Amino acid sequence: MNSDLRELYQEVILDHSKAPRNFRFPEGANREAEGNNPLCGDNLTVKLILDGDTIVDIGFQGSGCAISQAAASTMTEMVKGMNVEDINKIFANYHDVVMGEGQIDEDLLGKLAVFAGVAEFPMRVKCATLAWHTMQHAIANDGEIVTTE
Amino acid sequence: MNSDLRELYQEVILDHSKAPRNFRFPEGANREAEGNNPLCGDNLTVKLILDGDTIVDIGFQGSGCAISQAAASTMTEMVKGMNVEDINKIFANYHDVVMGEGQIDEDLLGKLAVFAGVAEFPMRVKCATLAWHTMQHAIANDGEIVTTE
Amino acid sequence: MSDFDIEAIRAEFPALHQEVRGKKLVYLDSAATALKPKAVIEAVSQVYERDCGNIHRAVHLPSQRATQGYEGTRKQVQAFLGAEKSSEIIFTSGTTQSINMVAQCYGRPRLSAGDKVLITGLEHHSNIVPWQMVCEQTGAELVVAHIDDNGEVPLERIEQHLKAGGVRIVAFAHVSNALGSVLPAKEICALAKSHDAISVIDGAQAVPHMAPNVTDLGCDFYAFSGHKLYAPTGTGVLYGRFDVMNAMSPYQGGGDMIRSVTFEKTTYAELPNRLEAGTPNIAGVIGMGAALSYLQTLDWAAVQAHEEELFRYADEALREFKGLRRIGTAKHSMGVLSFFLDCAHPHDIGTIVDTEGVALRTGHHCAQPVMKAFGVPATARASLAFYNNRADIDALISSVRTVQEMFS
Amino acid sequence: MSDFDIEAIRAEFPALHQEVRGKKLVYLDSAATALKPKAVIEAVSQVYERDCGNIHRAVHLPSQRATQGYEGTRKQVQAFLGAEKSSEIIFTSGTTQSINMVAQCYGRPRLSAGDKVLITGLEHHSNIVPWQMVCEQTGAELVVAHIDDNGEVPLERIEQHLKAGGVRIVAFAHVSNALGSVLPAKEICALAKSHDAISVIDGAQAVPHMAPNVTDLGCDFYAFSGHKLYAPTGTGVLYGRFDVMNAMSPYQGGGDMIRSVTFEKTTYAELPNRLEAGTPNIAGVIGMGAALSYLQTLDWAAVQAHEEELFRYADEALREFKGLRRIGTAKHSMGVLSFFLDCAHPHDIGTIVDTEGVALRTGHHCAQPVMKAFGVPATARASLAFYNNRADIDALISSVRTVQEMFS
Ligand SMILES: Cc1ncc(COP(=O)(O)O)c(C=O)c1O
Ligand SMILES: Cc1ncc(COP(=O)(O)O)c(C=O)c1O
Repeated sequence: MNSDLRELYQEVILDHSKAPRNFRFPEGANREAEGNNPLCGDNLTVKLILDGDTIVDIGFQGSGCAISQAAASTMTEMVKGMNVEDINKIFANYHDVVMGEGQIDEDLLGKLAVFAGVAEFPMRVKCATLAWHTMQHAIANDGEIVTTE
Repeated sequence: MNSDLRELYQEVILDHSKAPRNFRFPEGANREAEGNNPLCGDNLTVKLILDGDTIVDIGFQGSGCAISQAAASTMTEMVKGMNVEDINKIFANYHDVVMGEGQIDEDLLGKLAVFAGVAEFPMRVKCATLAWHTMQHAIANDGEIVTTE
Repeated sequence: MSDFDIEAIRAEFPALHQEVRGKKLVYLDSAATALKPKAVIEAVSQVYERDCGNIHRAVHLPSQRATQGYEGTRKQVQAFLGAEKSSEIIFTSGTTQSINMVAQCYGRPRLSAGDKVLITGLEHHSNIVPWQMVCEQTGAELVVAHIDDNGEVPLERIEQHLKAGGVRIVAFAHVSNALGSVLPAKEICALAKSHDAISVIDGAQAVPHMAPNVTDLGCDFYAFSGHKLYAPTGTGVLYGRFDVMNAMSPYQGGGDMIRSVTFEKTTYAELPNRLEAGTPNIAGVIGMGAALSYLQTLDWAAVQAHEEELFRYADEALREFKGLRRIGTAKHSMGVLSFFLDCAHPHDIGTIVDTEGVALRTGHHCAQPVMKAFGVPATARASLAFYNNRADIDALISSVRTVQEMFS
Repeated sequence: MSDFDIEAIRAEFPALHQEVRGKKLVYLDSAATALKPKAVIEAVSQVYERDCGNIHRAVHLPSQRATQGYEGTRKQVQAFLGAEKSSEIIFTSGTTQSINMVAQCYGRPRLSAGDKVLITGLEHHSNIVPWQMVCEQTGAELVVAHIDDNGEVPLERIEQHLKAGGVRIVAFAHVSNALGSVLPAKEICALAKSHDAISVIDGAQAVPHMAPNVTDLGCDFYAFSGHKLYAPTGTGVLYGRFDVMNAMSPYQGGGDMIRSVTFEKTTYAELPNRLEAGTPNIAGVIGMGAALSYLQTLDWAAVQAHEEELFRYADEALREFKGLRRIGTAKHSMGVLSFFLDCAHPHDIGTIVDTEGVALRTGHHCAQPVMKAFGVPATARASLAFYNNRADIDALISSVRTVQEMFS
């Protein structure tokens, strides 16, 4: 099998895609947003509890490819308990990495480093970022449906 | 100068184009039609006196390229006094010749044989046939404006 | 298949002979856009290298050559479709524009509240949205003859709608791009006619596999895209029965579609010019002529036998594949094989097989209602052309196996 | 002209190196359609030989390459026009479609009786007829700022119409295709803006000679054709200022222009996709990108100096020609030299010079009102591009002399 492909579909990603974490809506969520990737039919809803600047709880539901499911799953694990400023820093680096436009900052990304393989597959960048964009809209509470088209 | 070109712009044609014959409308005309060639802006009106099957008099006015003017001029000279059936025979051969699809029948065409050179210039066929088509519509009295587009 | 030398045919298609990610390209996406034979590529180059001229308007030789090539293609398309007159052939930029033209120029001035436009449940967005737009503009209603579980459109469902009354236009795909189903076009046209509706056939997926005869089909309009017929992008055709199309208002205003223009009054040219405003895709259309000439050199009986055999081979291989669901199982199908894996999302399938050189299409195939009908977000779709062979299918199956291994 | 090696440039245009009727081609019809440099021809071939794929929808590599090429051209056009966002660039099939799109999608829903559309007296039919059509559809009135004897449109005539009130749209050519007049585009746009009208520029004859900056011009829409910009046929551009264009309804329905489709409700995609329904002219657009890349390799100051010098040379030669009347003598002119012989009809001129290898355009140039204004049925027109040289002009003059000898 192609080595780029092995990079893309790492164990962690396959595992998260098959058994996504936080695949549920937190009770008492006060923010939510919906995201679509019309190209491949990914769609998901993110709901979260924002307390001041901190995401106290977060979950998602929806369907999509392995990359988009794993991205949503790992994202929810990562950001739970974090404040928005730190989250934005992580996403900034994550975004650069999957776009192939920046180096991994291991301290920031931690487990998310497994998404580095996406950079070799430009058509899959949207899958890896859909959940993140959707979460940002939930935080901003702007009521927009995110679409990556 | 190119020999095809000399064939096209023969003395007879240049002469008729510079001094078109029957460039007037016959008094008491009972048939008329208008013809246009939008491609090059030729336009002319043919009026004639049809008595039974015979064209007793015919004339034209209008403006256009040398080929279209000469064609109209030689046509009016040729058909004056002829009956429609004979005219149709002449036009059939003339048409074939300028389209490059048939041999000249000298007996039919007479002086019109000078238009044989048109066959080498497909874009000019319409110029050579506009007056003839217009005359046919005048005879048919169908009130249509002829256009060669 | 004695008359059919697949290797000789493949040699004519340069794109087949490239490596993709280190593997030989296996092109199974011809329904999206077909590969082009050398003859087409060369015809396009020749226009740009030699027959540099706009058409219809100049007396110089390069322009005359371009005009002859362009109008020559019109005659070839007329022959290909079995149309009565060459003026029934309009060049467009593709199926999408062809259908929009009918909706706007035929439909918009004629439809009003109480009228209906009938389409089927398997249409491409290009044969849905233009009708939705004109219905919104006119107050007419869009009604749908839905598909059954095999992806067929039973004739009774069409008839039912027609019997209910008010249907003025019946628009349907000859062959479905998402399912491969072949619709009984001749029967549908006859039904439409007997209920005083005009028929519009979206032939985008039919023409790559057959030469439809519009006179025999009895349709009023037939639309297709050049780029799916082995011809250049940016080309398409609208056939319209003369009487019907001649009554249509112009689609766009501009050069070449007029008889005379003054600021006070403009009169329009005859068909086909009236519906072809502006400088068309001259090199593209001449390339389409080259594609039709190329197709004429083939033995079509042999080509069709080869395609059918290959389709059956692929269909059986996919059906035997455990954990794979074939979608679109109409009795009469061609060209397209859609499927779904239990273990993997179509988008992942697409990426993984691409790394093995296999070009598949994954997604909704611009047919979201079909996806909805089958309850899937997307499918993977292999589509065939006569230049495919068994090795292509074997590569497909092997690459799908890789996907499955990865996800289980 | 030290930086400008005309022979090196001519070597890049294969069509220049052919014989026509036994003579070397002298191409003076670039305003009808421009010749293509090798880089464009090769870019088109490469799409068909390698990057065989439809765009936007597939994950396989050929499709990705095609998508990157297509979207890359959008960014190049954005830079070429100085537009703020790449989503302000819509690919069309040509200027004609671009203008029709504005008339139908911006004009039609907004115009009504009492409103006016202002054009000028030197417009190409493509910038007349679409406005006549939308005026007929909406009850709006078409008004015209007429040309003077030199073929200029005095600003006061535009201002007069605007002051009279009711003008919602001002549409005008940047450069006239029949006369060569350059209009004061920036001033007209400012006038339009100050009277709350939107401005639409037909840039078909401007872009081959300059890179217009839409931000500097202050226009709302700018339209041009690829085939006149050394790019493939069947391509064009509509630039629209984001806020204005974003409020427009879609032009055509189909694939790629939707966000989601159900039979009950369809929602549309964002710009630019919303206005690009169906499979576009992928290879053509990628070829346009190659044309823009090629143009970038040239020293534009030198190119423009060369063009101006050549224009002056040709203009003087024609003016000195006895029995010849130059038509279109605006102070600021470029690219196009129209004329009329006392002794010969333009159609005869065209045929005769063609036999000497000189490709001229003769006719009304899709600008019948201009012909009427000058009281001629047609003109002969020589049009220039940067690959022309003095020898071309000398050949023109000598062939016109042949015409004159023949007819006197
Ligand atoms: C000034 C002008 N506008 C519009 C057009 C129409 O362009 P196209 O035929 O490429 O749509 C032309 C070219 O013919 C032109 O010269
Ligand atoms: C059945 C069908 N109809 C219409 C279309 C639209 O064709 P195009 O995008 O070439 O306009 C397609 C192809 O995408 C198709 O498969």
